[in-house]
Amino acid sequence: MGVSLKIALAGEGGQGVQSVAEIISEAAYTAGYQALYIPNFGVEQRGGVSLAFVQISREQIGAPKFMLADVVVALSHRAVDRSRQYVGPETLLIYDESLRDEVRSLYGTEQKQLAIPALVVAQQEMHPRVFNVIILGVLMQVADLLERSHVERALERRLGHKFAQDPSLRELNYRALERGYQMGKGGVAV
Amino acid sequence: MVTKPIKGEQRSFMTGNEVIAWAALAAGCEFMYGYPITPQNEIMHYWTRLAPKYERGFLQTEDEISAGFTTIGGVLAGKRVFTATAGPGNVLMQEAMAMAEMMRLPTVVVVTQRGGPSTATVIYSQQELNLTSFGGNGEGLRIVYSPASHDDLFSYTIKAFNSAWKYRFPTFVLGDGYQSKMRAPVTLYDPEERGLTMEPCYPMVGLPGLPGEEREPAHLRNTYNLEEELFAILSDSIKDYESMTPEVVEWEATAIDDAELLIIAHGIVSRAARAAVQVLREEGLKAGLFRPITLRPFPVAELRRLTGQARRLIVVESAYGQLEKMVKTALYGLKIPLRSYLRPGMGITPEEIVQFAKEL
Amino acid sequence: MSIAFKAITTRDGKGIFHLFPALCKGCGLCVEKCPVDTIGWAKQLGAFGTPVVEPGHGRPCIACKKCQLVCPDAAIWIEKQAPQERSDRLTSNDRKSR
Amino acid sequence: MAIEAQPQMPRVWRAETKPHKFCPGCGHGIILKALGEAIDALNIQQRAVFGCDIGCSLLAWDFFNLDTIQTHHGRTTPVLVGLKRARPELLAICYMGDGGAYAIGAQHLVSSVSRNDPVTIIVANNTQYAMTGGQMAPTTLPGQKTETSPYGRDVELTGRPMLGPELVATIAPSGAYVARGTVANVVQLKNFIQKGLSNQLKGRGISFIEVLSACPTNWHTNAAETWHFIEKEMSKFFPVGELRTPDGEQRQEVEHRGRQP
Repeated sequence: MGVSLKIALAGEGGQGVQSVAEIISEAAYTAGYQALYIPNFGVEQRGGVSLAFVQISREQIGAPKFMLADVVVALSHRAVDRSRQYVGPETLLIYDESLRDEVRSLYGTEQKQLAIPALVVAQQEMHPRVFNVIILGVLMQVADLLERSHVERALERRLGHKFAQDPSLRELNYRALERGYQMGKGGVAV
Repeated sequence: MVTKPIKGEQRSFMTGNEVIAWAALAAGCEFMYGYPITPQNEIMHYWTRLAPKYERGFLQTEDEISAGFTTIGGVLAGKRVFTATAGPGNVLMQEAMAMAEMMRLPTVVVVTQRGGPSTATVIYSQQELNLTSFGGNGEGLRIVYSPASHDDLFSYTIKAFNSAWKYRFPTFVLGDGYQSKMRAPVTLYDPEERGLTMEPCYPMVGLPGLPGEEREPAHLRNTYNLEEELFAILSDSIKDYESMTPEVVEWEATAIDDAELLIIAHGIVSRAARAAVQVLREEGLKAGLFRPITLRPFPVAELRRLTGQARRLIVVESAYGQLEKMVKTALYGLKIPLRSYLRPGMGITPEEIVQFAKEL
Repeated sequence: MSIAFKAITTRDGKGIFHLFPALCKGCGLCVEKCPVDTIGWAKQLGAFGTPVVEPGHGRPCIACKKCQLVCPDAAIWIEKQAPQERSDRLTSNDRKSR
Repeated sequence: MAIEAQPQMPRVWRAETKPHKFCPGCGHGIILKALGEAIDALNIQQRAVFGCDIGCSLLAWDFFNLDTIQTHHGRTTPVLVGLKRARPELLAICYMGDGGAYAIGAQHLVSSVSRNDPVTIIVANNTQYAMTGGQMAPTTLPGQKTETSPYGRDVELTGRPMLGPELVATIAPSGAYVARGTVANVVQLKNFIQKGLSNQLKGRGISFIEVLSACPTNWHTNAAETWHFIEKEMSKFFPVGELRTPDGEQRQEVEHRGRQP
C-alpha cells in the first residue's frame, strides 16, 4: 500500500466504530499525514448501522466520502450488508469471524478477506467493551502506515479521561490493542 | 475588548463546527444567537462552552425567526454577533435576513447546508445556494462565501465579520454538513497577529447625546410609503453592491492556463473536482478547475476571462442546477458547450467526476 | 420644540382652551368626553381639512382637562383661568339657550 | 398670548413629525402620549430604544426623539431582546399591535415572557388588523364584524378573544409586571406604563402592558360609538387593571398556584 488509505468502518451503534475512526485519524494527523474522518450521521445514527469514513494521505484529500475503500471493516450482520457499496475488487474486507457465513454468501471467496475472532477474544480474555480496540490494533497492523506510538497517543487522548477514573481500564485497553496487533500479523498485506 | 482566545498559530485536528466556533471567537465576536438544527448544533455547543471563558454571550432563541431577529438586535447594538443555521432553519431565517438586506445591517450567518427540500436529510447538500443568495423578497444583495476546507471555514468566518461591517450587506458563510461534521487538520490563528485588522463595529442605536436635542434620533425603518422612495433606496444599495463587487469577489483557479475542459464547482465539491482534474491530467486530458469562493457577488468577469480557451465546461454540484444557473448567467452569450453533473443532496467523489468527464 | 404651532385660544368658564388646528384631525373624542358638553365643532378646518373643535357649546368649562388627556394628537391645551379672569357665565348660558 | 401657547406634547415627542400619521381618533396617539409622559417622568430619553412592528404601529417609526427601529411583523420583541442582551444598559420598549403580539409573533412573546427578558412590551389591542384593512384578529370580540368575519366572529369556528395579559401573567416568572390599561383612562394608563418601564429599570423582569385602543376607521364608529365600544363592549372581555406586580409577588404567586387544577 502506498501513502494513501481509505477506510470504511461499519458496525452497530455502541460497537465503538466512531471511536476507532477518530483514533486512527487523529493518530495519522499527529504522524504528519493529511487525515480526514467523517461519520455517517443521518437520522439513522439512532438505531441504524454506524458508518465511519477515514482517509489518510500524503496528498491533499478531496471529497470526505469515497466510492470504494481500500479497507472495509464490518463488525455486525447488518454492517456486512450496509458496507457492501464500498467494497471493490481490490478492497480488503476485515470482519469478525462470527460473520463468516454472511461474508461468504455476499462476497464468495474471491474477495481479499481477513476474519478476526475479535468478539470471542474480547469476551473470553478481556471485556466486550474493548472489542473495538482489538479491531483498531488489527487495522493498524494490517495497514502498517502509522507508528504504534502515534496510535497510543491518540488512544490516550480519546480515552484518557476514562483511564484517569479507572486506571485498570488503561491496562485493559493496551492489552486489547496489543492482541489486535498480534492477530493482524497473520493477516493479508494491504 | 474581549479576551483573546488564540495566541500564535495552533495546529489542530477538529470538526468544522468547532472550527467555526473558534473562528468567531478569534474574530472578536461578542454574542451568538441560535436555535438547534442539525448539522449546525455543535457550533452552539462549542460556543456555549468557550464563550464564558472569553466573556462572550449566548442566547438560545425560540426559533430561527427569532435567532435571525435577535442577531439583528445585536448588530444594531453595535456588537460583532452571529448566528448559524441550516435547511428549514435557513428558510425561517430569511425573513430576518431580508430585513437586514433592506436596512443594510451587517448580520453574519453560518449556514451548514443539509439535504432539501423541507426536512429531507440532516446530512449534506449544496441545495441552499439559491436560498442563501436570493432568499427573501428582494434582490439578493448579500455576500456569500463558500469555504472548501477547515482552513477556509476559519478564514472566511473571520472575513465574513469584516466584509459585513465594511460593506453592510448581510454576509453568509455557506458551509455544509460534511464540512461541519468531518474532522480534519486546521491552523487556528489570531487575525491581528497575521496583520488582519478587524473592521470596527459601531452602534446604530443607543448613541451618545440626547436624541432630538444634541443629535438627530436614529429612525431606522424597513418600510417605505412610496415606490419612488423605495426605488431610490434600493438604487443606492445596488450601486454600493456593484461598486463593492470587484473588491469582494474571490475565486480559485487550478491548472487553468491551458485547460480545454473546465470544471466549475464550489465548496467541498471543488475538492473532489480538484482531485479529478489531477487524475484527468495524468490521463492526458487538459482539465482545469474554476472554483467561485464568493457566490454572491459571483465572480462573473473572472469566470468569463478564464473560460477563454476552454472547449467544454462541466458544472459539478450537489444540487440540481443552482450553481449551473449562476454559471450560465455569468457566461451568457458564450458558445461553449456546458454539461453538468448534478447530484442533489449527494456527496460527489473524484472518481465520479473523472468518469463523467471521460464519457463526454 | 423647534417648530411652533399656532393656537386658537378661547376663554370659557374656568378654562383657557388652546386648540392647535394644525394638529386637530377632528376625531371628536374630546367632544364625547367633555363632562359639561362645552366642546363642539368649529368653522375652522384642521389638519385633515375637517372641522376643529371649540368650547362654548354647553355649560362652562370646568378645566378638568379630560379633552386634553384623550386627544390623540396633543391638539388641545387647557390652562386654568384665574378666578378674576373667568369669562362671563351668562355668555356661555346664552350660547346654550340659543 | 396665542402665539406663545404651544401644544403640551411630551418632551420626548418629535414635534417635527406632528401631526402624526395615525388616523383621526386612533388610540395609538393616546397610548404614545401616555408612553411619552412616562418616559419624561422617568427621564430615560437618553437610554430608551423604541421598537415598533409592522401594522399601524410602524407609523410610529419617526414619532419620538428616541432611537427607533421599525421591525417586521411580530418580530419587535426578538429584535429588542437581541439588542438588550448585547447592550443591557439600554431600555428596550417593544410596541406592537394585537396581531403582532398574539398571532404572528406569539411564539416570541411566550418565549420572551418565559425567559423573563428585561424588556417592556406594550400591545395596542384594537380587536382587529387595522393597517391591512380590518380583518379578524385573535382579539376580535364574539359576533364582531370584520372584513374576514363579515357575519360576526363565530366563536365556535374561530375561538374566543385572546387574553394576552392573562396569558402572560400565568406564565411569567417572578419579577414580571403585567397590566391592562385603556385609552379611556389615560392617567391610569400612564401609571401602568411607567411602572412597567420602572420594572425594566430595576432589572426585575419583563413588563407587559396591553392597552384597549381605538380604531374608528375600521370600526366605522363615530366618537360616541368609539368610546362606547371601548368602555362597554371591550371591557366585557378584557378587564382593566394590574395582573402581576413584583411588589405584590407573594400574594400573586399564591393566587396563581391556587388557580392550578
